[in-house]
Amino acid sequence: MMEFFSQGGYAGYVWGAFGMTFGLLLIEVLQLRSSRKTTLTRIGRLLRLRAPRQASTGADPQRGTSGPTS
Amino acid sequence: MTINWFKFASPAAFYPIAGRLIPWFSRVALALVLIGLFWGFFLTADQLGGSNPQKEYYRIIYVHVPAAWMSMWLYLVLAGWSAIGLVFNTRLSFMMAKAVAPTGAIFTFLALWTGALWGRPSWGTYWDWDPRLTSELLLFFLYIGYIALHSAIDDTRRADRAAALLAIVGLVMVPVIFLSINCPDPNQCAALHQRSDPGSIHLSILIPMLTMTLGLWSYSFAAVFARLRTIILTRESDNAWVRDVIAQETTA
Amino acid sequence: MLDVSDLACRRGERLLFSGLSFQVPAETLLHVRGRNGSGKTTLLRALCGLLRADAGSIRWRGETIRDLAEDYNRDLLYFGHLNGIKADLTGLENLRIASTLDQDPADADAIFAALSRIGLEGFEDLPTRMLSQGQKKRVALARLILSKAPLWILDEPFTALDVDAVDLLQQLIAEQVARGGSVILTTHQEVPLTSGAIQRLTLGEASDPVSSESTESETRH
Amino acid sequence: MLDVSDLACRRGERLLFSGLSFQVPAETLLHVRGRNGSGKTTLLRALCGLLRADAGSIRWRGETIRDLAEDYNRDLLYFGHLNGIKADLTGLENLRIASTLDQDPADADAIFAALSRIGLEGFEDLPTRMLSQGQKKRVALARLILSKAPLWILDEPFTALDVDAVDLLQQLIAEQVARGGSVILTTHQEVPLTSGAIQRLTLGEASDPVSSESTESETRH
Amino acid sequence: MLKVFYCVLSRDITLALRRRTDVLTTLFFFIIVVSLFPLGVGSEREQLRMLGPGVVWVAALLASMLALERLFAADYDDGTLEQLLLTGQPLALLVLGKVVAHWLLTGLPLVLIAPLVAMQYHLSGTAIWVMMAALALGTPVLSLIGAIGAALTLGLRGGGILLSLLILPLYVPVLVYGAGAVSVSAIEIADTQPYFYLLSAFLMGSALLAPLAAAAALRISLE
Amino acid sequence: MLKVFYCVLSRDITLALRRRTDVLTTLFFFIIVVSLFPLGVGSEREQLRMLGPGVVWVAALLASMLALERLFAADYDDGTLEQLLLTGQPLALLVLGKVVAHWLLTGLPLVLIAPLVAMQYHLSGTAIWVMMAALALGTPVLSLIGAIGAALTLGLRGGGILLSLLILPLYVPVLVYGAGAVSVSAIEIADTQPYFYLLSAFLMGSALLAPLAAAAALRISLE
Ligand code: HEM
Ligand SMILES: Nc1ncnc2c1ncn2[C@@H]1O[C@H](COP(=O)(O)OP(=O)(O)OP(=O)(O)O)[C@@H](O)[C@H]1O
Ligand SMILES: Nc1ncnc2c1ncn2[C@@H]1O[C@H](COP(=O)(O)OP(=O)(O)OP(=O)(O)O)[C@@H](O)[C@H]1O
Ligand SMILES: [Mg+2]
Ligand SMILES: [Mg+2]
Repeated sequence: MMEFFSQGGYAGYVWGAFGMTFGLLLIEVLQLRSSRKTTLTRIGRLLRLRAPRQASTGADPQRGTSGPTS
Repeated sequence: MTINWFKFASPAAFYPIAGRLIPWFSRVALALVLIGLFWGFFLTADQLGGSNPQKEYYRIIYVHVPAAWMSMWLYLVLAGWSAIGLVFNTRLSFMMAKAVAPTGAIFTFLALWTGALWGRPSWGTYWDWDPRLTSELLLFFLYIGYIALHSAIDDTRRADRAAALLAIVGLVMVPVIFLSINCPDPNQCAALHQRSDPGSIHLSILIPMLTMTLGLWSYSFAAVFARLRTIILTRESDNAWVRDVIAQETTA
Repeated sequence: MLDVSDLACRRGERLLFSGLSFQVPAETLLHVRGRNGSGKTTLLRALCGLLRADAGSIRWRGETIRDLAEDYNRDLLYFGHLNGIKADLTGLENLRIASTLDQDPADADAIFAALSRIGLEGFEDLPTRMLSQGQKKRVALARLILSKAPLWILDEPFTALDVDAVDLLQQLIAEQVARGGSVILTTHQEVPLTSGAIQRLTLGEASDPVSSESTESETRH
Repeated sequence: MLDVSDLACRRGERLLFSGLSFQVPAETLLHVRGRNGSGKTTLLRALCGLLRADAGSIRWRGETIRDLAEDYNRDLLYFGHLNGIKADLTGLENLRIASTLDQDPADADAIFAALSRIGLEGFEDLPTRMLSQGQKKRVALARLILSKAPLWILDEPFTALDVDAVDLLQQLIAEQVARGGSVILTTHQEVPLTSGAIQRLTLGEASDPVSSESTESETRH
Repeated sequence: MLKVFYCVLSRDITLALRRRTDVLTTLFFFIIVVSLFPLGVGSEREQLRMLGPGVVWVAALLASMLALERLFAADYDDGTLEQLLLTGQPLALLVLGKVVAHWLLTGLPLVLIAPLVAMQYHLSGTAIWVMMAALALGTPVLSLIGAIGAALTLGLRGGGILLSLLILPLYVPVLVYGAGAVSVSAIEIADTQPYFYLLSAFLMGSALLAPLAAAAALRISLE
Repeated sequence: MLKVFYCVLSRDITLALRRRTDVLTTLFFFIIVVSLFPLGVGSEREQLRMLGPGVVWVAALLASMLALERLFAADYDDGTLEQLLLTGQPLALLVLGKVVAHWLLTGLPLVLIAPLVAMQYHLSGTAIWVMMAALALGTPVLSLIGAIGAALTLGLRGGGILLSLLILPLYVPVLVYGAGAVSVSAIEIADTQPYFYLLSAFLMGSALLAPLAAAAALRISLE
């Protein structure tokens, strides 16, 4: 087991490479998840905001809709 | 039978298709990466390092080479969608291009990072100004340029078109850059990075490496589609179908 | 004659107008009205081809302006929020360059005459950076005197002008209409016109982006 | 109360005016008039202390504005040809920062109220770069609603505004005068005022740079 | 006092973060300039090691200078600078706020990224630490001195390049001692002390004087 | 056709000469950057000779890039660019006119001053000639490619530094061959031929394609 983790003395390099790779990919996945969630709630709120206002006043300020810049 | 491809070129049509594809690509990606890793770490100990075995750092090949390949491939995809967008003025192509860029940049960074970590034990330095390394670095700058330009422009349409033009100019320049760094006279420049042909790699290393490549490829599809879906939603937010989608997906 | 059909423009994520159709025949002034933010500038830039409309077509003498490209530009004189003059050049130089690029080089006399008509006698040789806001605007407007373009598109040309200059500009517009040209302009003032037809186009309320525009297009003698 | 005596300004090599003396007491509107290029902007910038006059003195409540320095600035609200708002910030943020720096931080409610009064309801959260020309100007003018400065100096505040906004601004000016403030403004339009005194100051003809200014200063109820 | 300083600081930081890439751009400019040199001069290791400190410092100078160009220019163009002058606050304080924001956004990232680019030049571990410390002391001086130049060239056409003409010579002392510290550290670490003393002295001197000078320059430029 | 080209060319040159300092500033920037290096890296002769070509080229890259930022920006800010788009002339031609004017004002002076700065680096006579020739072929390419970037970043905040991020990577081939030619000339002058062929090819390629790309970019940026 120890032998496996030490990678013949090159643990830093090997795990550094694999760690960064899967770490970054994991971060990307999480970031995609969260941005999807925030987008959904933001647009949802926007639509809800729009619907009743339209009915009552006819005015529809589409505000705060600048999208997330990647 | 003729398929109306333009039907799929509409964001509204592609949104659900992408949604259905993502789980499949994710599963395939996960499976292939796990197989590749298992194979690479537990079944190939004898062949490591080619001529001088037992150099465990050679395992970096399983992430380094796939990342390097993906970085180049994704740039082609990025420039391709950009060109299509500029010529046919289709919205989906621009969104596609925008969705590809971050993933491409990540793989480029990974190729640099893993290469550096490989270079230290193998060449004795993290970095050198070897042609291939340099061109990978420049490719990274091109990705960053695309992303920076896109986000520096508020107006979506201008951002799409300007960044697309940049991607295409970059594509024209890439071969020039690559050749120039390779020197007109190869004797002048010592290339550390071998002109490797995959044939020279031992088969038992090649197979897990290719497995990993396919896995990451599949991952890219999933990631790009996922990003594409948020982009579509943001940009089409005043269309009726988005309202239905939101209603569906927030309750679900 | 400009023929617009079914035009729609969006800025950001806001649909400013859609289904907008109108015609601007010769000898006509089209006065585009609307509250601040209702899309007047956007419409005018689309009509110039500076901005790509999201839907609809704009035709000039039967052909779309995309197809005409440079040929359309030659028939057009646009005047936007910015003056389009170089602050480091004198009024004289500015006008000479503008007319050369319009492929209708004006000689020095004509330019002098134009500048003096617009009330800048004595300022011809000053770099325009030395002029006041209204004087800069006048330099830019002197192009109208020199221009032979059949279509003028003017975005709030009256701002920063004093009463004399406003009168003169109204006169220029009337002349252009009288000699068979078309003028499209926005302004928050009224434009009295002595000859030709005035059309009015009112763009919808800015605070209600969803409502499509109300094309109250009336023709008056 | 602003007391100007014997003021002279030159721009470039041109003497714009000299020997200009006038006073702006409380509850007064001073309307500076003049042709394009007659020196209105120059005068206003000199009154703000942004530009050093060539001769004469400007006193605020008895002391020269050079001596008062920052104290004078606190009593002053200047509004120039440029809007003075950041295009990357929203209307809300712009006003919050402006009021904090004026050492009179306004709370969010007050700002919302000001913006909605000026006709920008629903646009509070947009970066101002996304607004039309007139809307940008409105954001800047919302500062007038929040301001408690006794002296307003406004350089052509009416340009680019639609009729509603012009009405509102006139009302704001009238309120400021009514509550004991002073307003100095330039505009090529007439400003009807319901209360307080209007003074008019007409600067000399620009085309005749040598003639000194003709200070036709009339006071009307 | 502090409130005003903080208001300007947070305003500028908000503005910059609204355009997140702006911050990154300075950083990447720095990285790119550093990376261009080996392409021009060849990639011999020993040579690169000698070049390293100089190149990194020159690149930091240029990056800081380029970013400076926008320090007041944006505010000038839209008239907010005029308004800042009329706020009734000590102008030097407002300037200091803007400069600090500027350094946080452009100088600090350079300090943090320095180890990475130093690796491209095969610098040793000690040299890298010394370089970071020297940059941390030196880059604020660059921002402070640069603010004077930025204020003077405000609104002039070709301001960017005129600016560089004015302030690059003033940057020379920082460059000489900053790069000197790193070069010397290769020989003996103890020798770097006088360099650091001098850099600190520069920092204190410019923190006191530069805001005043820049404020005066602003008043002149806005006349 | 030619008349229009000439009109734009002379307009831009008049404008620049009205602000004579602008032209000089690019030049001085170049000289200053080149002179900063010996301060940063020390003044050992042999080392400087090796560095020379690379440093001169990097400085030329930076100088050309900095000046580029204003290529369209000034016209954009005052609305004359909008008017140029509406003149009824092929836009690519107008762009070419502007680029040529830009090169005459910023590139050419660099070529002419090169011998002077080369001397600071103890370059030999042949090397200096080769450097001038290489600069004469290479700097127009920089202006042409740069025009695309300038058009793309028009009116964006932090444009200058974003521009550099976009185009510095694209400048690499010119840098490599330009500096390469000079370095190689130290060994054998005959070897420089392939370098010059390639530089000429770049020049022709970019003269054909860059104005078109820049014109397209301008249209996009003005939407
Ligand atoms: C265009 C991008 C790149 C591609 C396509 C690529 C591809 C490859 C391939 C196929 C190998 C395996 C060679 C073999 O053993 O036969 C390899 C090895 C290697 N690569 Fe890369 N690579 C790229 C970029 C980089 C970068 C940017 C670095 C360093 C920062 C790097 C560092 C290395 C190292 C150190 C090795 C091991 C070489 C040895 O010891 O034989 N590579 N690369
Ligand atoms: N920067 C400058 N340098 C030299 N002269 C200038 C400068 N700015 C303005 N002038 C001159 O000063 C005079 C007055 O300009 P000013 O801007 O004060 O006029 P104004 O009354 O505000 O005109 P407008 O109604 O057009 O705004 C003008 O004749 C102009 O030529
Ligand atoms: N760059 C932009 N990005 C996003 N939205 C914009 C942009 N420019 C303008 N808009 C929006 O488009 C709408 C119309 O703007 P436009 O400039 O056409 O108005 P306008 O009718 O000319 O108003 P004004 O009378 O104030 O000049 C405004 O509501 C504004 O919010
Ligand atoms: Mg408008
Ligand atoms: Mg004025």
